[in-house]
Amino acid sequence: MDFFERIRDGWDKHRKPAHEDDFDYAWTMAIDLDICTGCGACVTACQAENNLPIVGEEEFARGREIKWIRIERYWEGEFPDAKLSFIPMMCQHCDAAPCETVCPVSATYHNQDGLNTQIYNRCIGTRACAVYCPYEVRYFNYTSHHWEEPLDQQLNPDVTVREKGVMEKCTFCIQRIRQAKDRAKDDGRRRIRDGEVQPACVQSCPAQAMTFGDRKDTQSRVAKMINNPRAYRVLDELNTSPSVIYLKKVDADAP
Amino acid sequence: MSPVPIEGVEEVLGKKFSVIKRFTFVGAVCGGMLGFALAAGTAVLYLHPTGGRPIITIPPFLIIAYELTILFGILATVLGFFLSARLPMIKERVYVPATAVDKFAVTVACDSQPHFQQAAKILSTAGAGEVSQLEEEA
Amino acid sequence: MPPEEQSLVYADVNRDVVRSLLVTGPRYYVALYTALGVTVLCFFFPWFYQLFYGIGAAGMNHPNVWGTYLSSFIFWIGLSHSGTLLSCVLHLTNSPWRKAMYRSAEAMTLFSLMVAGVMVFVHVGRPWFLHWALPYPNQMEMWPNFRSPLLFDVMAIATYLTGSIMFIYMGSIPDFAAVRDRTTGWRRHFYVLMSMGWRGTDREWHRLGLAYTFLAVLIIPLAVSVHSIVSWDFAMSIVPALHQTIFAPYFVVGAIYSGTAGIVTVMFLLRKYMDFGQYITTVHFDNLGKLLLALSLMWTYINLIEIFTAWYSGSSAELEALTYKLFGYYGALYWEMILFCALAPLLLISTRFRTSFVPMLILSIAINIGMYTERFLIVATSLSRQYLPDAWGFYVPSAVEVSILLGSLAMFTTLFLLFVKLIPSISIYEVKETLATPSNKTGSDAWQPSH
Amino acid sequence: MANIDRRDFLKLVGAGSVGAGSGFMLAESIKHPVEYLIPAVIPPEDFSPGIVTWYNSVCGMCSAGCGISVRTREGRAKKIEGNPAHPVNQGRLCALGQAGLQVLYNPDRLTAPARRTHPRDSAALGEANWEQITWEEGLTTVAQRLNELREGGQSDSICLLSEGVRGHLASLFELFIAQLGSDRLLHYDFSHPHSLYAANQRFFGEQVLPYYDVKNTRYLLSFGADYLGSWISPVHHSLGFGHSRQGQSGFRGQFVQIEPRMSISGAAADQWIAAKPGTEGFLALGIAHHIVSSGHYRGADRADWAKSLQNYSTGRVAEQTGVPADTIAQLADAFMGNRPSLAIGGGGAGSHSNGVDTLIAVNALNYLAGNIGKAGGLAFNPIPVAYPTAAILPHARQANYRKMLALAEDARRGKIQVLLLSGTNPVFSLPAAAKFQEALTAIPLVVSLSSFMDETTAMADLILPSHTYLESWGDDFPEPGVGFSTGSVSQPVVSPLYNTRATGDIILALAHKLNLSETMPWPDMKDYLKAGWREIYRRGPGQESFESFWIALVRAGVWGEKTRRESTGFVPDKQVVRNIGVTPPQFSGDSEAYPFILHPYLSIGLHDGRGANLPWMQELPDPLTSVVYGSWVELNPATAERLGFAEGDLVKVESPYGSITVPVYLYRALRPEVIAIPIGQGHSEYGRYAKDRGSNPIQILAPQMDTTGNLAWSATRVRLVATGEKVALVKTGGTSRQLGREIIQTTTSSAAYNAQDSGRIPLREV
Repeated sequence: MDFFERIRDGWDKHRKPAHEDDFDYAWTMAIDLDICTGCGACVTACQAENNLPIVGEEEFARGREIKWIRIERYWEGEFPDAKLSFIPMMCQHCDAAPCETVCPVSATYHNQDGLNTQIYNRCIGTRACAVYCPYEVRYFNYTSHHWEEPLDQQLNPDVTVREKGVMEKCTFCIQRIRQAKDRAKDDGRRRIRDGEVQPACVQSCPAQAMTFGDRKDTQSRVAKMINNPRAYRVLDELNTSPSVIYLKKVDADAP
Repeated sequence: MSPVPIEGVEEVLGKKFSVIKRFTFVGAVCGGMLGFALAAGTAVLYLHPTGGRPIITIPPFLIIAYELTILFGILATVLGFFLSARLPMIKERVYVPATAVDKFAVTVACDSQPHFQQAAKILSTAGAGEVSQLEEEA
Repeated sequence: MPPEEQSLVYADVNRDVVRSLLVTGPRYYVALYTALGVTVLCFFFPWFYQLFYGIGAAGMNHPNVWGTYLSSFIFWIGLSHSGTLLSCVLHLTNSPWRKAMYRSAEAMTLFSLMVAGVMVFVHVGRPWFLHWALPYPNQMEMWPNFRSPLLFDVMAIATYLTGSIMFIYMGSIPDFAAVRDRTTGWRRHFYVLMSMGWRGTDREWHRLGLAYTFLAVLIIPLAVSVHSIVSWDFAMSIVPALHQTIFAPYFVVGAIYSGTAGIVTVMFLLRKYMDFGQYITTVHFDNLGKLLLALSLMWTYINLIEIFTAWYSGSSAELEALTYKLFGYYGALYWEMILFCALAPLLLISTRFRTSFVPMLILSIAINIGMYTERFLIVATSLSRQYLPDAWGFYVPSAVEVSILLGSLAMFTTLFLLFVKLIPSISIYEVKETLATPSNKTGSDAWQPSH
Repeated sequence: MANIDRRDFLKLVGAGSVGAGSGFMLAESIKHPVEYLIPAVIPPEDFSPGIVTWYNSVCGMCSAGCGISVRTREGRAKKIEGNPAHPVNQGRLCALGQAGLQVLYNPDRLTAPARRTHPRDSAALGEANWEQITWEEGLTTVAQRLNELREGGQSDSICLLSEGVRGHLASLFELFIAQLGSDRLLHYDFSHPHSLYAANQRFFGEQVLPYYDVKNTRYLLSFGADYLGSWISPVHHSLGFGHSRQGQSGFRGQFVQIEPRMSISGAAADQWIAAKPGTEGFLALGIAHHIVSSGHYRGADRADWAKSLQNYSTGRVAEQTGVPADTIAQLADAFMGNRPSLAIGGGGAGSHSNGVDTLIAVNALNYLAGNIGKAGGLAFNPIPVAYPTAAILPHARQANYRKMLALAEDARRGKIQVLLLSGTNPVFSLPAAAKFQEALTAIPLVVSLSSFMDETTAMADLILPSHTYLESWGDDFPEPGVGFSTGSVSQPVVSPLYNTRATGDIILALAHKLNLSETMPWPDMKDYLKAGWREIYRRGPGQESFESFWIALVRAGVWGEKTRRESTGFVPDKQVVRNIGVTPPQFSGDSEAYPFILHPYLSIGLHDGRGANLPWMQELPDPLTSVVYGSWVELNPATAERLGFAEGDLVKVESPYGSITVPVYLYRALRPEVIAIPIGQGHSEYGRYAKDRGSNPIQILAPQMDTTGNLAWSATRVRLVATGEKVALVKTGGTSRQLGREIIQTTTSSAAYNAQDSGRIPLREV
């Protein structure tokens, strides 16, 4: 009897959808499009922090560039009323991520911080996740890249260098989160303080358009940003429930 | 023995019963349960929350179960066939190669000479092309 | 019954089939070695280069991360349908014209499945770790993710492969036995092994019949599920133009369609080069032609529906994807596909066309070209036009990809050529069933009782 | 050994973000967490593995003077981030600044002193004919030559041409040249805002840059100044921009950009107005006219203004500029309506034949709106107490185009015997019309102190390669300051990679060889620096011993003064007001033969070309076009259609002074009669990543100067000639239309922003 009870409990437990409440943290990024100037500092910051390869001109021309965060640009109108808006696009760390379910080897899954993680050395390179991702922020290593001497001396020792045939993407600088956690543990704190950890892109943003934090902590800056009336999520209709919140651009021309 | 299956011969010789369908059924059922157990078990033992779905996700696991149902069904059927058809042939049995071409043969097990004569008579009157005696080692 | 078969008696069947196995002209070897050479040259060399360089050797990019390797995979899976599937259906509806052709049809299934499997290795980024997709106890404390459509594939194809092998094997046990008595040397040993001492007793026949029917019953839903699952690799994504409920039937019909066309091609070749003129007759081509016609109509209908739903959805993403497919860079290919797979098959309405061999051959090849195009377009166009216009891309296959596609064709040919020399490519006993039972005067007088 | 890792660093973020003011900021920086910061006086060899060490220093990638913190592990620099304690960038850093690592670790650095083997005018230039020498050899060669000249009374034929340097390196140059008895010390930067200095000189009577308080402004009118991309101090302006837009409670700052080609400032602006190139000044005066005539301005000198502005009625200006009259009026009203407002000018607008007039007009606007000395307006920085004695104001030595021509002329006349080059690359960043390269060949001894084989270094006879800024000691006094003056010290973050020396050390070594030791006694740059800061320490509010001050300073990397300049009610000189006016712009090239106006602009990543050898910058998609690796010419789609050009068509851009061939890119926000080309590519040397890539628009610029003699680099007319060839532009962008998919959503109600909810890090009060 006891056996069946265990089965039933297990069943109930595992039938419950994986939910934000189960996470230790719910890392969230808020990006204010009203002040994003599209300068590209975040792109370089990410490249430096996460050992993104320099693919070279012809690989770039073939569309094999690897930019975990990219600036998308959208025009409205024609001269003289042309308007240009930028939107930084990186892995949205969806809570209902299509990429996770499709990986046959569980190389990508949702970790306890609500992060959409990518396990490089588990990846077999079916590239299905990249197809399933509606934001197209997963980048594939079409070949092994190398760094000209002595550029390799810059490589960040906290982040691996990916080999050919592996999918990679934004991690919200998980290595920094990891360090922050250790630090919190050393200081005998249970949780990371708000603002204590910043991904490279957020850290570098000259206009401070980006904010990073834990939305489970209602006092955090990012939690406030979510309450901002301008907050929205890109392609929300796809119900991927991203963890990246964008704040609408303000159109001053309108009355 | 015949080069082609002969419809209705069972009726005459009257042994219609076969265990194959049971093999198939049992195999399929086992396969189905095993399939679901495999999928669900894996999910529970190696917890990887994905896409905000529950750990045990019914629809995909049913597909796995479905495939394994068929797989085991097939294997069981094949097994059942070999067992019930007494194949593969372990020890030598009487065999008339011509039957693999265009001859039809009837084997009658006789334990003594008189019996053989008797059988031969019956067969030849039935219009057998040829009757011959084959010794079978015990 | 066409006249020439009247003259056939049981013995001829054995003779012909055995000859097809034993008597081998130089033409055969030329064909075999060419196929083999092409396989090595066009398939394995480029593949090794790709293993060394990375998938970058192919033309894929961001966002077009899937390319011809995957479309080849679908194509081969598709071709594999109708081999076994058809033979099952026809077996259950026991239509006599099946009997002469089903063996080679099933062989086609088998080999195209194998080639499809190989394409998976070519497709993934790190094939040396592909075994991680199989559920087996390991020290990584990681098992595959059974929620993934790709894993459905793994299971489905594994099952389908096993099923087909079993089916074709059981079907040919009696023939192995028949051939066993006609051969000598290593062949004899081989067939002794394969026939497992089949004697042809009524018991054996009876059991075989039963089991064979059960298998057929099991394999039909399997085959349907296999290609549905393949379609779900796409349909379960939210990529515009792929995320469609019609995809499963679309793929299944397409698969049977191309598979049947494939059979026509194979039949023609067997007939021509193995002198099976008396066995494979206009009857078969006629029936296959009718089947093709029906399938082509279904296929066309589904295509129309696909366009309609995309248009009716009114969603910008769907519409863009559709427009790009119809009139974009690959627009020409789309219309080529329509011509080959929707319009040309309408010729099959005329019996004269169906019963004339060469036109049927040309048509069947055209259909398969069209079907390959369809698979290619599915992969190449929809990924280029997804939700974020700024991330729209463009994809052209590289030389490596094209060469590997040719190589895979050669690989299939090689396998098939080996098959026709090892396994009776026509079911002896079932053909006999269609003949008049010989009287005991005629026929061979070989009486060698054996122990 | 004391170390800082991220944990302490982030504490520093906290500490750093507390207010400024000398003792205060310093004290803050010295507080507990900061004590982990250690300078590189401990050689990187005895690092402890796995321990991260942060060194604070100064960014050397442009002249903004941001403070940086370099993350090092195992003695290697891993990442550059902004120094949170630094008032200019407050922990933020632009793409180019972060790519500084690739300057340090660039595979194409000059690794040892070298001497040219073949005569310079020989066809083959570049590495092919260089032979390595020892430092001793190199220095002696130079010293001997210098000595001869000095003995021979030809001191004046010694010239030191450097990039714009500030702080103690500048003063060291001064000292050195003075000691040699020469007065030929020139700084050359292509992007140096000469006309702005001139305008301020004329209008405010002082030749400095004021501090533009973007952060607190409610309404910013920018005349051609790409303040978010490349103008003066982009990072600081970006901080201000972000804060004014969404960080202020009570208002959302509005930004208007007036320029013929939309820059990223234009893209960020609420209103982008494409006035005819060169007529920005008219527009400014038109606005001023409306301000005065409509009674917005009630100053005592109202009459004078009215008088001098009478020719600039909105109607007339409208036809001169192509901006509708009511738009001008609207701008004027808004400018006066949302005060503190701010008008800035520069970039393209400042580099026309009438650039100085334009910028004076812009200053006039600030005066009329009463923005001078106000928070949210522009404030003048005090002359820093801490300024190095020998150095004078940073602008003084800056060579404008006229001066460079003079230098070239003297060179041709043989008046220049020795030319010491440091960091600058005039062969690349001067128009071909200046014939600078040819002038160099006339100089008997050209010595380059560069770290890279750039075009100018390729012309040298002797290369004494210098450290990169990440390997050397130095300091900087950002110009403009941030309302108060601030200084920052840069220090080596890694031990030198190659057999190179710091520029300062090279100069001092030469000085010693020339027996100038009594006046320049310091063994190396670091000692000189310490000596200089000892002075500052003495002058400043000293608290502890100098040593502790020094250590704290080097740890913090930044030093500030409380001294602010009280805004005295500034009134422009009557004469100035009377002479206010803008002359019509002149363009070289006849408008028939050369129908288009060339608008070169500083690229975000490559700046004036210095970033072209950094792979990260080459692979950074241009923010506006997403093009990488190479240059392009931007055409208005209408223009392109008229000429039958499509994207990727190679066209020959011909000016009266030369031509370059570049692929076409269709750019929507560009005046039809203007074509734009980014500056930065087109190097013929400068390492594998830059060499033979793209084209350099500076080369075809006309030698058009404004009244004060600086290059009017947006006043060249060009024509386009089809070549028939076509290339594929390398870019990331697919289709840049949203197709109604609401990817970027906009809200129309201007009340939608909510300062309370936007939890942005508050900017430090500066």
